[in-house]
Amino acid sequence: MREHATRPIGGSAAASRRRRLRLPLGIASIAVLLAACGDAEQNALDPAGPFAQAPHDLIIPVAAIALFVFILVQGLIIYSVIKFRTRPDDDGSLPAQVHGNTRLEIFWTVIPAVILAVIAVPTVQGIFDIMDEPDEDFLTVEVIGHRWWFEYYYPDFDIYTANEIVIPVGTPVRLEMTAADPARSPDQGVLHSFWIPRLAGKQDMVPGQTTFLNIQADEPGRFLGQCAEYCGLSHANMRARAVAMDQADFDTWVEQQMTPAAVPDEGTLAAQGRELYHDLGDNRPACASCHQVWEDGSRGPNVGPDLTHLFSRQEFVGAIRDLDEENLRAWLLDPNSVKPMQYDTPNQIGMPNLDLTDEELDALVAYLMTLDPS
Amino acid sequence: MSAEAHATTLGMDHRKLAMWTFLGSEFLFFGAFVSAYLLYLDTTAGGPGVEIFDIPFTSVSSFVLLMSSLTMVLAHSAHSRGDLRRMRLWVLATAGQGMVFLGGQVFEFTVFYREGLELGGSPFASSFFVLTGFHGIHVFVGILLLLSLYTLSLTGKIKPNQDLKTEMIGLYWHFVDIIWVIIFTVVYLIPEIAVLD
Amino acid sequence: MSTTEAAEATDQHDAHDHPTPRQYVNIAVVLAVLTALEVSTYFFDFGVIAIPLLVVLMIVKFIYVAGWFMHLKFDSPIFSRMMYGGLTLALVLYALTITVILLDQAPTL
Amino acid sequence: MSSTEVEHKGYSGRPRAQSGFTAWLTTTDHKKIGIMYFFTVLVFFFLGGAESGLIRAQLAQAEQSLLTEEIYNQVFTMHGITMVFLVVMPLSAAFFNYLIPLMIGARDVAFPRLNAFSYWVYLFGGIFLYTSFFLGGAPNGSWVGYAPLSLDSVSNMAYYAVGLQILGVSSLAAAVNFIVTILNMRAPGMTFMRMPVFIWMALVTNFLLLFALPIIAVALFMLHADAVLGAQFFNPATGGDPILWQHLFWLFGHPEVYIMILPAMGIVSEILPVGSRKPLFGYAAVVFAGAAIGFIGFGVWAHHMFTSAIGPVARSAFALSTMFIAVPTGIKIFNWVFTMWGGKLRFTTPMLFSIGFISMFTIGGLSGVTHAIVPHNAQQHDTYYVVAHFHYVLFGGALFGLIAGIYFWFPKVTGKMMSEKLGKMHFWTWLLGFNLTFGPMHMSGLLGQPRRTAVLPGELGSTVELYNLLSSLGFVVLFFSALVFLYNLITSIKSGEASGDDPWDARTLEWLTPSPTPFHNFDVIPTVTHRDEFWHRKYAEDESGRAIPVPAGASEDHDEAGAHDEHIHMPDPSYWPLVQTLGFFPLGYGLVYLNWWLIGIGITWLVVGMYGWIIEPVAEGDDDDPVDDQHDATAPTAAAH
Repeated sequence: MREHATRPIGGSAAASRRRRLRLPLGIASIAVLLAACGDAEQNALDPAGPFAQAPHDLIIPVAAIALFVFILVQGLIIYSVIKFRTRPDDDGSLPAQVHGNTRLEIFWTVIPAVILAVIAVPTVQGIFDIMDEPDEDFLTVEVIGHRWWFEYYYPDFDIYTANEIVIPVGTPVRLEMTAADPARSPDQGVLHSFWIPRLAGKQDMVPGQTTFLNIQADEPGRFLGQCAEYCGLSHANMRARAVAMDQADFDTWVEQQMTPAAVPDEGTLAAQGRELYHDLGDNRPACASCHQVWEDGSRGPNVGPDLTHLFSRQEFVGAIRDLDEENLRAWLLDPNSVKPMQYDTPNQIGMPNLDLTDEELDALVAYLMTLDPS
Repeated sequence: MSAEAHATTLGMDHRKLAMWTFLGSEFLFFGAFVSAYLLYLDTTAGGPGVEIFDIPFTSVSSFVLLMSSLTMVLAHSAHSRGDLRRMRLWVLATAGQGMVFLGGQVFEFTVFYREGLELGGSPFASSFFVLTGFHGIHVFVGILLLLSLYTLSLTGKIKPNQDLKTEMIGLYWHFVDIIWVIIFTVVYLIPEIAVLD
Repeated sequence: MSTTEAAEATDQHDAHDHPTPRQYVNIAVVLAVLTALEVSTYFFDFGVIAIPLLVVLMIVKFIYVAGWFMHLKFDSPIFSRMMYGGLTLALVLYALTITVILLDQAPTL
Repeated sequence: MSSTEVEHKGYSGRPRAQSGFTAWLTTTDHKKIGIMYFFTVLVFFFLGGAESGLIRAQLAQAEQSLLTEEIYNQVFTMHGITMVFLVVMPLSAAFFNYLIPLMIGARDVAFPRLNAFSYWVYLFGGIFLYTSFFLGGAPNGSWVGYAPLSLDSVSNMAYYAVGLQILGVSSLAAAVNFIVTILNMRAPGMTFMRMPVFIWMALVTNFLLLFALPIIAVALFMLHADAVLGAQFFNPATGGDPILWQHLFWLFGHPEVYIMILPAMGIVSEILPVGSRKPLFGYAAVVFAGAAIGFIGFGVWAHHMFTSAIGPVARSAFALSTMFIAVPTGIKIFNWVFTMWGGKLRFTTPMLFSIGFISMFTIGGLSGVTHAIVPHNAQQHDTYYVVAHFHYVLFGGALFGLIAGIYFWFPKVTGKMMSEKLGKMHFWTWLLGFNLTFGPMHMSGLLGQPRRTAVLPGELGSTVELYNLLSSLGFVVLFFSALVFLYNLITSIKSGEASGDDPWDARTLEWLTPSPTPFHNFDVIPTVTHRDEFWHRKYAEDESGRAIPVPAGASEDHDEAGAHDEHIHMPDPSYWPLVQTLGFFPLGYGLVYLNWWLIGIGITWLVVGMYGWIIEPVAEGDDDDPVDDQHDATAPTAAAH
């Protein structure tokens, strides 16, 4: 397939699965597709929680009104075009020279104004409902937009993770969001926008400011999203995932994340990898200078994604690739071919090409594969 | 030109109407800079803030600029009476006061720089320098116009009956002056007093 | 040439309506006094009225320069409309902008 | 015209050519300038179209990488900049240039040399922006240039900051020029309420430009200062507020939307009555609705920022003002429809494009209302739904209207007709291609496809992929449609059928002149006694109130021409607008690369050019007081902005 030729590693497994479905569908089934809501989990028309449902409930009647006006206007145009066309037997005289009709004009000034006033009330109501703090108990997660990945921090549990935000089903989650902090990384911070369409509308993330967004999933599942505010080179490769779990699963997940990473046994390949992780030599930047594998002591924020329990996540590289050995090797070997970075530009953002030898690569991958809490 | 001037719909010269149109839009221009400045009054990133202003010094240069409006209007008044000699004198006086004001601004900028207020130091410094700097550029353009007026009246290119040209440059000059009236109060005096309190 | 000059002369609309140089000097004296009053707020404590006073003085000076030196008082009202139209639009738009930005700094609004 | 051949005197003679290449370079004739605007726009339109072709090729299938992310980002940024600043705005300016003097019964604009200046600045600003492709990369921070991304040196946004500033000088000068022309050069008897609707919309548009351009000028200066001089306006590291950029940008950007659509509304308001053989329904309402749209348009800017860092109070306020602006828009749409009602419609190409305008613009307007539903705006914002919306407004709206204008006034400009057969083919393929391209985007946006992404993610699903494929096919249709138009244009210029002076049985003053319009426009400046003056010279009402033709038709004025020996004073050509404007190149590059030598050369060039302009002799020799002398006074100020 073409995309495999041009994109060396291919998309996520979920995406490939869907792509295989595409071919048999074909043009013939357009009508069916137009009616369907589609097969995507990134669909704003298929809300899966109250903060996506409320806007949806608001837009449906408005869309109906818009559709009515659309039919009315287009109907008037089509009727006029047919009824008042110059006929072949026309005598060439001029039609009645009507200059206007004040009563009619007042009518189509007032009616739209009234309709809009009616729409305005629930709109304003909805703005406050969606933005206010949820009434019930909620979980707070801090979200930081980096070029080009999302970082999540759970202040209640002191957990760092990336790309995939894990939330309990049925509980409102209030996101406190900002963009990269220049004190912490070469990324000076640019605007991003956090958007998981099935859970809520989007909200921009602004460096130096905090913005808030409520999300909630009413069913377990994996919800797709992506950065929706243009943020430069790899904006297209900055995806977001929300993984909703039942409360029990969520508690297990939290417990796993709060456990330090296991240190591989001496003498194994993974142990070599762990050493390389801390010191690559040859003046190459060490993984540990930007990433963190928490083994003991305190956890803290870092430049790149937290790797402590890397393999508790399904996807990596801004969630554009499935996390498996093959993809991991390709990524470490040549990051720019997977996701364009700006490490070599004045911005110095992103994953550098570490010029790994085959042995180093084997060892590092072996080590990273051990970072799995299960 | 004259034939057309009489034929205009509103009975006024195109050029004067154009100048007023342009000046109307200039409020939007300076307004945006002033807004940014007001937003960033406290955003000094640890550097100097409004307390750095030397109000007595700025008062003097503001006063000079204000009085240049008087000489400007006297220049126009002289020209409208056909008195080119006196017009030139007042024009030079106006340009001279403009230069004094600009010199004061350059001096003020130098002092501020030495005291640590730099363009790239903080949003406050950026907005202060860019706002007053753009006003300075307007004054500079005004001085160029005045000197051109002076030279062209010597070469006979500007005639005693063409006082519209002096009036136009005057309008521009007065406008630059009233912008400074606003800047002096809003940028210098009020924040300074608020800080002193 | 002479017809042009005649035309030019009548074109200088209503020169006789314009104030005399003496009047201009009087205006300048008023402006000078107002400026002195402005500057005095820096040296003496005017308390709460200092800022409102400064704003009023600024407006008065503005109107004097615009009205007399720029002849708005004597000229076609369309010029005043251009000037105060631009000024009003700028005031409204930027006041709104600042309000919106400041509102956001109070997160609940 | 013997009266335009004049004695030249002084140290630098003025050019005298009325035809040939030099005549175009030195022209101050509003008609020639309008034509130059038009052809320049055509070139940029195909450039911007090529960029959209690249975008559509990349997104035709999921996970494609025909273009790298870097190139894609440059291409979509330049597509936006090109279509907004180098196509739709200047195409409106082409119409303003050609039509304003003719429609108000004047011989030229108020400041002919300034008018030439505007054109050259536009041309060079466009060239300047496009040279960035060869000088290290085009801007890639999107046309909205959001800080702090745009401050970053790898975003090449210094070209954006300087290039748009140059284009702003052009538009500001043109705005002052057209405002003065409309206010001050109307033919005797042409009161405000007798002005054609197009002139009204031109007046409103130019006031919007006048008041909106200084705001973007400030924003761009701040951006430039931040990106090149190290200032801190938008840098969050020292407390700068990136949201300030958004406010300033949209304070300009929303009026800009109306700057782009109002001229097209004006054009359609002229064509529909002619095509329906009926006066415009509710002239006053259409005019006031247009003015209201323009000025309410200043108060809705933050609706572009509903998902940005603004609070619920601001969101509510701007939701209300945004809904409010739908009311005058609705008035216009109904008035246009009722202009057709009860008429005798002739489906000429301009009429088809006008009807297409109403229909497509209605769709764009309705999707606009859905944006005002703020909670759901958070789902629509920055997705292809929004892309669909503004293309329905700017392409289905502005561009349809402007194309209608091209077909309508082509005979006026050339004295020839464009082929109706090809014109209709153009219309139907254009309508089909347009809806095929942008219709599916509504759906792909709601299904989760964000805009400005270099890759269409396969995970969005096959439905979204199908919609994208349809959009890309639509582009192909549009491309062939555009070729049909181009072919029609070229062959009609060469060998179109002669049109006669009044091929459409039109209503407004420009048709009073012969086609193509002579250099001096009107032999005699007409005296206006009616709205739709020209129509009233052709038709009178009989005792039962029905309109009947006046036998003499419109010919009386042409007959009279010989009898008049009035001295017609036409503006002289000049080298200076072109020569002075070249100074923007050194200045522009100097500002981008912060080279003080180049900046110095550029400023000196502009100032010297200004003096050349001032002391240029006036050919007539009646006084050495150039008509547009005043603008020499504002030119340096404008240049300084």
